Amino acid sequence: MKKMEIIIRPSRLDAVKEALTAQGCKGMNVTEISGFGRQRGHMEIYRGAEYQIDLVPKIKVETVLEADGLQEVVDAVLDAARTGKVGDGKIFIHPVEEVVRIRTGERGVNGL
Amino acid sequence: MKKMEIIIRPSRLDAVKEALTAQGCKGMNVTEISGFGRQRGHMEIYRGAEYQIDLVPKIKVETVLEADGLQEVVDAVLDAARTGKVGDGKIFIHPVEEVVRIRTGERGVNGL
Amino acid sequence: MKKMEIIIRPSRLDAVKEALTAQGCKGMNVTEISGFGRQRGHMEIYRGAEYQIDLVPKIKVETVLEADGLQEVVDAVLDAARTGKVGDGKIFIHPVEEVVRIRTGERGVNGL
Amino acid sequence: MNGADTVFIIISAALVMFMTPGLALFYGGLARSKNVLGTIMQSFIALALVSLVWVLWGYSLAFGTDIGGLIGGFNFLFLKGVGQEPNPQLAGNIPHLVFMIFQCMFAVITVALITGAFAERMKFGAFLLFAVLWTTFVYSPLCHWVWGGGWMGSMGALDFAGGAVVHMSSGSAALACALVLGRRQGFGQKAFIPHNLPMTVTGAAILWFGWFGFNAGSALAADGLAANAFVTTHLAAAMAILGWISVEKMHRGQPTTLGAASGAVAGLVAVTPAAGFIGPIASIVLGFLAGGICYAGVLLKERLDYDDSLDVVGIHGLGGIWGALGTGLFASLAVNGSGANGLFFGNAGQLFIQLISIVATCAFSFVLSYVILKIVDVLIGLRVSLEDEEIGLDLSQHSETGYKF
Amino acid sequence: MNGADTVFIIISAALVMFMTPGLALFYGGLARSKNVLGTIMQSFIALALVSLVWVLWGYSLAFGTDIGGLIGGFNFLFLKGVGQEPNPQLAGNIPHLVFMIFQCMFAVITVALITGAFAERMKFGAFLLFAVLWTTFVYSPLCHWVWGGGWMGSMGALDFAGGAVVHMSSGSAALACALVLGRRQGFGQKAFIPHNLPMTVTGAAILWFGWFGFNAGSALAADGLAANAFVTTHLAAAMAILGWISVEKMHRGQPTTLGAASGAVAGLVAVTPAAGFIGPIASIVLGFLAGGICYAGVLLKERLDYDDSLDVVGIHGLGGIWGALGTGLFASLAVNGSGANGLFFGNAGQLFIQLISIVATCAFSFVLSYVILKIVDVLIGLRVSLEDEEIGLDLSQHSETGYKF
Amino acid sequence: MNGADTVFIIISAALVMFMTPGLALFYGGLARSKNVLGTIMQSFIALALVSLVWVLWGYSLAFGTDIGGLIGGFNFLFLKGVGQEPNPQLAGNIPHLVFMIFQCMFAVITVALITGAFAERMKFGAFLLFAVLWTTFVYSPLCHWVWGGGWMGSMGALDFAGGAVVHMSSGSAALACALVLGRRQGFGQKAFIPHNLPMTVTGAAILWFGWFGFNAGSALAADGLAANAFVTTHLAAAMAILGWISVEKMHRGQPTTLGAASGAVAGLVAVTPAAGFIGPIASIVLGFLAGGICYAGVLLKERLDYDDSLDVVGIHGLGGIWGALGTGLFASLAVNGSGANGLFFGNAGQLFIQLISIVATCAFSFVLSYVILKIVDVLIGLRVSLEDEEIGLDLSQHSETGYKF
Ligand SMILES: Nc1ncnc2c1ncn2[C@@H]1O[C@H](COP(=O)(O)OP(=O)(O)O)[C@@H](O)[C@H]1O
Ligand SMILES: Nc1ncnc2c1ncn2[C@@H]1O[C@H](COP(=O)(O)OP(=O)(O)O)[C@@H](O)[C@H]1O
Ligand SMILES: Nc1ncnc2c1ncn2[C@@H]1O[C@H](COP(=O)(O)OP(=O)(O)O)[C@@H](O)[C@H]1O
Repeated sequence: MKKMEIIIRPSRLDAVKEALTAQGCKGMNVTEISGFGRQRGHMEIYRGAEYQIDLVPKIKVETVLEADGLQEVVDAVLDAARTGKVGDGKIFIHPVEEVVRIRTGERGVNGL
Repeated sequence: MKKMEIIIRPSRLDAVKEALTAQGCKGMNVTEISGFGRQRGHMEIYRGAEYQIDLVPKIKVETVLEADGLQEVVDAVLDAARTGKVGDGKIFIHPVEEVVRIRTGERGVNGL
Repeated sequence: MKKMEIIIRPSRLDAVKEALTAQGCKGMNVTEISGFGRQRGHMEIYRGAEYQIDLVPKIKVETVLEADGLQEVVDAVLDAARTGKVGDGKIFIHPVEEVVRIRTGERGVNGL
Repeated sequence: MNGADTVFIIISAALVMFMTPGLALFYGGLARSKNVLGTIMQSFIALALVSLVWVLWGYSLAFGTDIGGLIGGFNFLFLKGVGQEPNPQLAGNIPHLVFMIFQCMFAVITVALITGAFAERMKFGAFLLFAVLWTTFVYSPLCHWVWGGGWMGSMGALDFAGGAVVHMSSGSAALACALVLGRRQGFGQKAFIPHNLPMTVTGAAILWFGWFGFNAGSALAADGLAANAFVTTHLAAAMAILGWISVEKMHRGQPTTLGAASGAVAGLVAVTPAAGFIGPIASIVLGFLAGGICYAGVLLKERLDYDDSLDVVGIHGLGGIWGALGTGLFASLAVNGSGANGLFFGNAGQLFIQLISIVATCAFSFVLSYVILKIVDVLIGLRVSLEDEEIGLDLSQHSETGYKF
Repeated sequence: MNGADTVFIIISAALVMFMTPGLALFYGGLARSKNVLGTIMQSFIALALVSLVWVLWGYSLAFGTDIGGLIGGFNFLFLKGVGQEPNPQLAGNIPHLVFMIFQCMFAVITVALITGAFAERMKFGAFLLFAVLWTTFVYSPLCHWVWGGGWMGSMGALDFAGGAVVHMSSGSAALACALVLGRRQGFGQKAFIPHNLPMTVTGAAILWFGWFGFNAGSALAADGLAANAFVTTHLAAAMAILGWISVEKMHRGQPTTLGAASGAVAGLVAVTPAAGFIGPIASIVLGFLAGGICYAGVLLKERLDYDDSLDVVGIHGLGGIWGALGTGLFASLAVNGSGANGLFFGNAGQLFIQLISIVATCAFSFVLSYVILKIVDVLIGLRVSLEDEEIGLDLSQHSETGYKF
Repeated sequence: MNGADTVFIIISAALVMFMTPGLALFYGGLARSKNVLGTIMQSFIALALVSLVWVLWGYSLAFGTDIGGLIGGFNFLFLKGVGQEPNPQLAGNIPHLVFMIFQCMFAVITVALITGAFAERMKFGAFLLFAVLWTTFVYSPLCHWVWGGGWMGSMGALDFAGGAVVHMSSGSAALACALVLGRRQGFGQKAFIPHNLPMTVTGAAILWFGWFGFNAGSALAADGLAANAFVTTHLAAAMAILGWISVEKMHRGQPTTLGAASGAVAGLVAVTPAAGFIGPIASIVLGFLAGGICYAGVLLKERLDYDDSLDVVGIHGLGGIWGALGTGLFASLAVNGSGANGLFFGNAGQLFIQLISIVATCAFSFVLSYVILKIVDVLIGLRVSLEDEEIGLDLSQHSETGYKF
């Protein structure tokens, strides 16, 4: 099993969620994070003082899924998350050694 | 060393925290996340318009621990987190290659 | 490629961010988390009732980077994040199997 | 000059001024987090800009010497002749300045009310220009028609505290805004959920509190009529809460806090033209129905598919219309000897007069607002760019963020 | 009729109405985030529902022609005979409607105060029924006893602005609620921590501001007595802050903001019955002690292990009792010629009278509240399900969430 | 005694008291999240502590029988002789208690204003001691000089509602605080960004609302002069918003919500000494310039590198000075016969008098504040430890946190 960690723009969340479920992903987790990368942040102004804010709001979507068919899921996510402008984010693939469903104790693929 | 990533209901946090410390876990991280899975979300109503909210508030607990005795910890967490209803969450086990304690620079098991 | 997961005090974020970029890190993610460890939490008082809060606000910084030169980055982060008092946090190193840049579809090191 | 009346209207003016920041909170809480400041700012700046327009020329257009029943003359331009002494034509019991500033606060909030229609997508600069033009060409004439000696008042239309001048006019302008500016990106697909309902309820509470100055103060004297207006105002607000959440409970199964807050405002709107003409028991009926009617008005928007973001048409437009009709139904000479009887007291003609005033007000405000918006659009553009809309008004228009918890 | 007095009571009524949303914020901030709207809603709906009950029959039961010192007659039912003219029996200087609506606001907030006792766990529907019954069978009679010509007033009990009618009655009802509804899930184990203390402080500030209308307005005239009540009110609030945080500092080592806000309310409660009977210096002592006493009252709850969630018993119950006793100690004919002297001015009897009024009020309110709660429980059930309690009132009772930052 | 005037000042006193919690929100929103309660608490406790000092001895020092033009005598100590009857020397139309408590609210907010200068780093205990000393040794004498029969008033300095007494004095004290306490850790490197601007705007709105009581109430009668003060107050606030955001737009490219809120306060500050001496049109000019001047004043801080955290010097200090000068320019006997003409009405001398009053006020307040701070520093230490500053005042000083969403 693999864990996909997907960093996206907040505005793409709905599309990515749909893409993942369309690909048969049974579940996922969504976290609000701040990203730092090539995309420039923005200026904020308070009483005449300018502040450069270089952290950009991003969404992290994590989903654990079977290794088979991973590439298709990646492609679907790329489609859903891409706007073509700097700051679209990344997909990271991590190994997962074990999964357990808490409710039933089922493990491995059945635990998903 | 392994990283346990535990997704639970917010109401089970205290119990899981206790279970982990009882098992000798020396530390952990807690993050508020939104989960998506079999558990249905809820409806919200604003001025007569209904919205289906399908993200459910969950807590992610992460702890890095020695590989030995992992199964017992998993079992303890299962006990502490289970309510038996859909949405109890998952435990994921990931490999960890290195640990460093920032304060002392200690590495490996000593860094935990 | 490796993923560095760095748990630090909120006050060290700026220093760590600078250290990472100085080491050539091209991007990172920042998440607000609550940590539990050796560092004691604090008391809060509401209408005469005392509550022990044992979760301490921490920042998690995640960055994916090439395996080469990892040790130098670790050292730089140690320098930047250390205050010497209990609660300075940890660095965890995880394996990463694949990286994809969403905007371009580039993979591997080019995707960073 | 009467000391008690002077205190009363001074404090009432302060209360009505407080309503505009109250509205800012009411609206601000309904917006999404990234637009909270932009939304608040539109009301807040109205307090500044409309006040200026009012003292420079708006007041004169509204209350200057009548010209053909249509508009006031220039005799009060730059507050010329508006001093510490009473003006017996307008209000012989209070300093002229007090009358002027009390009226100023009404102009301010009327403009602020409109902003709910185009929340989350209008350029700040465009709003400034719109506010100046609208105060000048819509509010001031309308105010003159009803209270400044114009044709509508002369015709006998009853509008105690601004059902036409404030609510129908802003509601109609709101409809024009929703149509001209178009829908927000994602409207109908994405969920537009209020980001801070405690803020909205706080705003509603301040509105309610201030509305006592608005309606009771409109008696312009601390007398029994003010007492009546106070009581009808309170009861209509209370009853419209019950009306709204009852309908809501039937329709969606749950009464909501936002429903209660919206209902309160609906009731306050509806009772505005009626407060000093109908009795307390009538206000109970008027208010309860206002809750139901405005709930329906809000649903309408989904049917007709325009994006009146914060429901100005449904609440102020429809609420104002219902209030004007209700005045034509429930008004009674027993309550206010200088008013009239309504249909239920045997005077069907009053209902007809009210109807004319409704049609005239709505048509006038809608058409002129439409024209003004088109002009502003040509001159500087009304809408922010799609990207700025995505980023939110706070950052794109003001380089700020509302919260850093 | 007196214009100045009329303005005064009109504005005071507006101020007292503002207190209820203020209380909503005070309580709302103390609740957990998932219950913020449910908590606010209970106060807000009281504004609607209790106002209705009041004008339909509550006012008549309280101020209608006295029947045996126990209850008012039906002569003011549906506001019959309550008009723009003064009623010389009740208040000859202001329109009868003004007197009625000023009193209405007191009924509203009394019911809203109780909600703190069962915060985070009561069914919305059950609260509605409770509110109607409680206003009818507890508030109206009590109000009659003290101010409507009933036995307690005749006996000479001093209650300037509602120590018995408002605070002891709601405090005793709160105790009944805490006992009948039982503890929240996890009470005593989990931390129940306020989710938004700035909101609570804002609420406390609005309460303080409104309380000037409550206490000074209770003079029913803009005179020296009102001035005295204003000053004692302010000083008692100020001193109770100092009293509360001093005790807190000794007990826990730190003065807290919530302590300051709670202290202010404790002081305002305690001075309520006394405001127009005691002098400013006495109010300093009364207020300072109120802070300490109510702090102790709040701690009591942990000892006795009932879950009065937001400390209505500790603050309003005990504060009200202390205020009534304090009135019996510090009252002086030099302050108010139509009052009485207290113990410290040589009249021990007054303290005894106060004691009777305390026992009667608390017993009456506690027992009747208990019975009403049991009836409501049988009819529709008082508590939400355990699951709904876990989810929170906002989602389970109203399908809303407070914040989406 | 005049009933209408009594109502007016009673309500005005309530409005001015409401300003201090308003200021708490204004400042609280500007602080960082971890200091929100500590910041709010400083204003809130001022309400308690300064009120106590005031009634015990402050009022007597300010308004007791004049001693050499410098200070009041002890004749009103512990409110001796301050009763329900008017005191003809001070205000023959309202109860003496009303005059006293109205003045009390001014003392409270002046102390609260200073807290902006040392936000996020002062020990709570140190602030308490500072507040007591400052009220006694700075506020009371200054108040006496201007309004209590002291030399500054006798000299003919015009200060209608407290430009010197309230704003210049707090602004100068703020400068002393910024210098003595030193900069916050990380000042100049880290971003100090407001954590809750909707809270700040809410605070500004409450300040504006309350300021009507502050300025119009300072007429001490419900007359034409109060009307004039009301109108100039409103217009100056409105215009300073426009002034501030215009300059901001030119300087940084965007008008901000915080700019609008700050501008409003700047305008209110500037018009405070002038409100009852200048006419409405003059207040438009005065206000607009106030916006620009205070914007510049705020920028100054970065140049001079002191850390006046929430810009008390820039807004209250400079705004107060500009207001005093502006009064010397725009004052007109046509507006207030017991005032004077300013430079623009042919009386250059008045400007000179104003100048003296500015220098004297600022120097007196700065020097004494400096000395008091040094004494408090020696006695108990002014600043929290570096670690506590890092943790935030909420946890380190009060063991609380503002929010748990
Ligand atoms: N090396 C990295 N490790 C982890 N996250 C990264 C890394 N580089 C970028 N990111 C994440 O991806 C987001 C987008 O990256 P950015 O460089 O701005 O644009 P793009 O992905 O289009 O090249 C960043 O905001 C950050 O959240
Ligand atoms: N494939 C997955 N990858 C990551 N997280 C998941 C996955 N499936 C479920 N989760 C997490 O577990 C939570 C519970 O899952 P759900 O399917 O609702 O119930 P259950 O675990 O009882 O089967 C989800 O809300 C989500 O946070
Ligand atoms: N075993 C662990 N797994 C994951 N995170 C940990 C672990 N132990 C500690 N942490 C994180 O590191 C932080 C600091 O740890 P702590 O034990 O308090 O101090 P130190 O790192 O100085 O020994 C904790 O608050 C927690 O966020």
